[in-house]
Amino acid sequence: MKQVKLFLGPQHPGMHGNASIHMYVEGDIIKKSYLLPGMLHRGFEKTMENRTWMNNIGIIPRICVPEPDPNEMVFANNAETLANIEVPERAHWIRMLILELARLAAHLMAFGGCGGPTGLYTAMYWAQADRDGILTLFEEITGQRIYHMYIVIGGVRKDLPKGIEKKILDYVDDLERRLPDYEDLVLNNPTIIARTKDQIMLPAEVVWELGVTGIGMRSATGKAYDIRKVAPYARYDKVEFDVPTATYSDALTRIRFKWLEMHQIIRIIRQVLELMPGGKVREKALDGSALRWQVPKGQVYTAVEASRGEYGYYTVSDGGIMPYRVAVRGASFPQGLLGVEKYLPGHRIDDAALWFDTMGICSPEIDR
Amino acid sequence: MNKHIESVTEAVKAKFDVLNTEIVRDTQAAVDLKPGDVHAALAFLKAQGFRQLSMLTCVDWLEDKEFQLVYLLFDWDKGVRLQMRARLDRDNPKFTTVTNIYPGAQYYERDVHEFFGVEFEGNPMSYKQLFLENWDDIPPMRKDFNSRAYSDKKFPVREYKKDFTKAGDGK
Amino acid sequence: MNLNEILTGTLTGLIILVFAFVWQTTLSGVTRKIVGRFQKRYGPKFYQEFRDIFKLLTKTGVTHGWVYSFGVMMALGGIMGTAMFMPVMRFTAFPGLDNVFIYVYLFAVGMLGMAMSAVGSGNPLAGIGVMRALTQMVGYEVPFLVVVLAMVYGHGTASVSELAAVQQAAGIASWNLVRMPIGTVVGFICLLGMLGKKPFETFIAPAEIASGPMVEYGGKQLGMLMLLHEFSIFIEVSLFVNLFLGGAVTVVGFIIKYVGVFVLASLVSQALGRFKIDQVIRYFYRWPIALAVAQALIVVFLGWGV
Amino acid sequence: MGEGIIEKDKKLKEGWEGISRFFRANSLWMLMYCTGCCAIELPQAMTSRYDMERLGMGPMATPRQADVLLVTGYLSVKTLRRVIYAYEQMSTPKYLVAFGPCPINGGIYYDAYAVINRLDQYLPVDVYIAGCMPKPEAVMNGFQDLIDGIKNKTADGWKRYRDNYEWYRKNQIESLGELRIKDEFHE
Repeated sequence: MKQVKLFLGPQHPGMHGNASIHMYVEGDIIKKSYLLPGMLHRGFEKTMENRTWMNNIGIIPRICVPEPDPNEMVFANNAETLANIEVPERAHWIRMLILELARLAAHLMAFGGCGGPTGLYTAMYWAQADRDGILTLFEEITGQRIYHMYIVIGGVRKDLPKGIEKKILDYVDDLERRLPDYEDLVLNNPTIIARTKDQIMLPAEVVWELGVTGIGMRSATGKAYDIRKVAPYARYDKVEFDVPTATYSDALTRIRFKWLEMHQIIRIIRQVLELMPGGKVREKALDGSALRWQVPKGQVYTAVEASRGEYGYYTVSDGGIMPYRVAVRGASFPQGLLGVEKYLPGHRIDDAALWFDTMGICSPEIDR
Repeated sequence: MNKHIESVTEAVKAKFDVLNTEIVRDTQAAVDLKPGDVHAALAFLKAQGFRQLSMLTCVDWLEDKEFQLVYLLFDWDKGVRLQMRARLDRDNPKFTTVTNIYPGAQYYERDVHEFFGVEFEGNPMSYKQLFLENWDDIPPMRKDFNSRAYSDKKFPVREYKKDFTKAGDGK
Repeated sequence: MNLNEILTGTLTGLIILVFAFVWQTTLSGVTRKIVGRFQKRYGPKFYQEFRDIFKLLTKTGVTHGWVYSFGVMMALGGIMGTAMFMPVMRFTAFPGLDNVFIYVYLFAVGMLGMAMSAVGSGNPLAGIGVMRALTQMVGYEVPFLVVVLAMVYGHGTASVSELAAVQQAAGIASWNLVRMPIGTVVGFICLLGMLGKKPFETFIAPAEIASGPMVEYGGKQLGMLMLLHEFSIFIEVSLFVNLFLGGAVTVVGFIIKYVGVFVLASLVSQALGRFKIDQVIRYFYRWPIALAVAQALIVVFLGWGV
Repeated sequence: MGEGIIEKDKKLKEGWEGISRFFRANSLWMLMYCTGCCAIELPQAMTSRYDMERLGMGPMATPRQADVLLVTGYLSVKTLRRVIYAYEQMSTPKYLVAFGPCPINGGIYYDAYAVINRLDQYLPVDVYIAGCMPKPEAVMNGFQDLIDGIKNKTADGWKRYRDNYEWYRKNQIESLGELRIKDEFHE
């Protein structure tokens, strides 16, 4: 049969983000495919070498757009490790709050986003409407809806505003009440089940071969491979939460996991608000001008659990006022590039967008 | 301090000619190896439980005239991370691929080749351009590449009648 | 048929066309608003659809060869011709010619014109979309025709206006909805397939094949395509109203039935995802066809519903 | 008499243009192309809180169908090539809205080797929306500006592109080297 070249993206309604999948198609079956990244390549790693440590805080959230806060967390964490800064207790808890809210926003977006490729736009609209509530909370806490620049070296930029706890609790109560609606709309929907059940598999061997992390890894291996559990950062060892696991990873399982994790996030947020101690929120990293702050020599890697998996920075300092080298590990790099090349072929073109979505691929963090 | 950290570094030390070890933080250690030992060490560590290559990256030490390859390994069961580092000659950056040990390294090697010019023998895909298109200069992440100069040369900048950058200073 | 009849018939047909355009376009706008509310939004103004169509007609169009341009004309002409034959309330443009099979065949002309034009644009996605649309047509036509044939057999006539008139004899009790409930369910599922509503939206599928046949259309041609879309919705929904809901005698009755069917179809569509094309065919050839055959057997052998 | 006809013709044409502008202003179809990070606020502008569809705006699947090209944020060199393709595919009249500071002067990427600094060198921009990233209010405000611009004839980027095509093409080639896309797929 004749092979036809097809593009999925960069301009394509099924493509979330600016990336392109090149497919050689026979009939409806994809025979060969590549991801063409780089449409969002900004040279971030180079740009960061030309900014001071403190200036960098302002630009790094832009590396991953749907969930920018892990960027701030890993960067701050790296600098603190190198410069030996002890973060105040309250700041740890506020960081957890911010990270969990960001994860909730990203999960809502991804969960509703699965409505795009499957045609269930209502889920997308509902989830985006709920995500808007989180953005409003962020605006009140940090002053910005998307890019917060809130987690800074030595703690967080400023304390939580008064009365925000109640607003957050109101929001999560409201969301929790409506989570069953989402289950009915998406997870129990016969058409979605027909599209996703037993399709787009991710076996455990593939997970280890590619280095997939996050929901993909947990849904395939059956173990709680979550960095929050395996190597806790902030104060995740002091809160109780479950990590959903399974040994059979089809598209439906991975969508369901997002829904299950939303429950756990709400649980963590409640505990954080309850257990949060008082005190100061930022340790002064230096005396004098922040622009001349020098960080001691060293090489360190920090990873956090973003909504899509292990998200980390490798930071090298040569003792100067600017980072000598920062390398970004995007959580979806392995499945986005090698995964598309090796494991997308064999699927139908109908499933390509859904494959891309349920694997949790985010193109800006691949491209940097 | 994670108890596994020391046992792992000790095991590597016992088996290979380690130039330097460093405990970065309680769950992370760094090992400096000779380039020749990297493959054997990676295979050894993979058998020890470091089943995931989190990232392969490169650092350009311009003054030492060396490239430093960094393999970041993670053991998901013990929660231990290991940086494995090896230095290459900067003028002749050639290395062998590790895709036979960690298949996931394929695109990281391609990335390093594109941005630093390190060649990985045995990984034919790594010679193709990935992120950049029609690139016409030295690999951009090298320290002697001046990003600002390239940008000014290639892309016209907007000219403002008033210089806002200086107006703020000293007033 | 003398000249006079032809003239009045054509005039009636044109009036039906204008009515169809104004009515269906307004209703599409209203439905967009209702769907907007369903999705927790405010929705556009009810006349938004008019603005879209007229805007497209004022834009410049790019042509991809004469097959492409001619195909659009042919499709629009075919569909408009079909719409003229549709009995609306008591008005029929060409009495005696409104046989069910007229719609099936004339409708195919429009669809073929569109297929020709879309493939003529040369985009592989359009080709895939057309292939899917025709495959899907094979899927829903069979159960639909089985039900319609059973109805024709039962009532002894194939004229749509007469089928509607038969059902008006004894109020709601004589509607085919009551007489042939299984057939009506099959008819509604097939209507979803005809309208391209989810879960049978496979041939448009923006996220998979970037709106399929329409992928290369822009400007005037897209405007004509939207016109065509409105007319074909009008034909399909009116046909359903005439066949299963007893047609309509008054304007109010027609509007209520029509709105009910179309809004229900749109809302059902919003709560469902989209099937893959093989699932569509498998679906149609499992339940609807079995139910349609069951209905036909009931009509033919038990004589119920006649 | 001849002049009278020409006069009448002109009036008719103007009237037709006015009607066209009315429809165009009230039915803007955007191209769903997330070129950069500012696209993340578009879903918010589209959904319940701001609901763009009230203004008659909606997303469209392909460049041919769309009226408005949104350049949402920075443009890498690689994207610019594809944006030019998309823009030239759209049928006239077409409009281009640029989001954020990056298409104006490079924004935080002023020294990045992969990001262009000024979009108006390569494509005509009708409306700029400020903010990094622009809030949905700003986005809606920008679209309102575009609607006003269409109504009072100031949004004429497509005419400028047509008239100064040589100049735009020269700039494009100077920065991009070659306009043709060359990647693994086009070998």
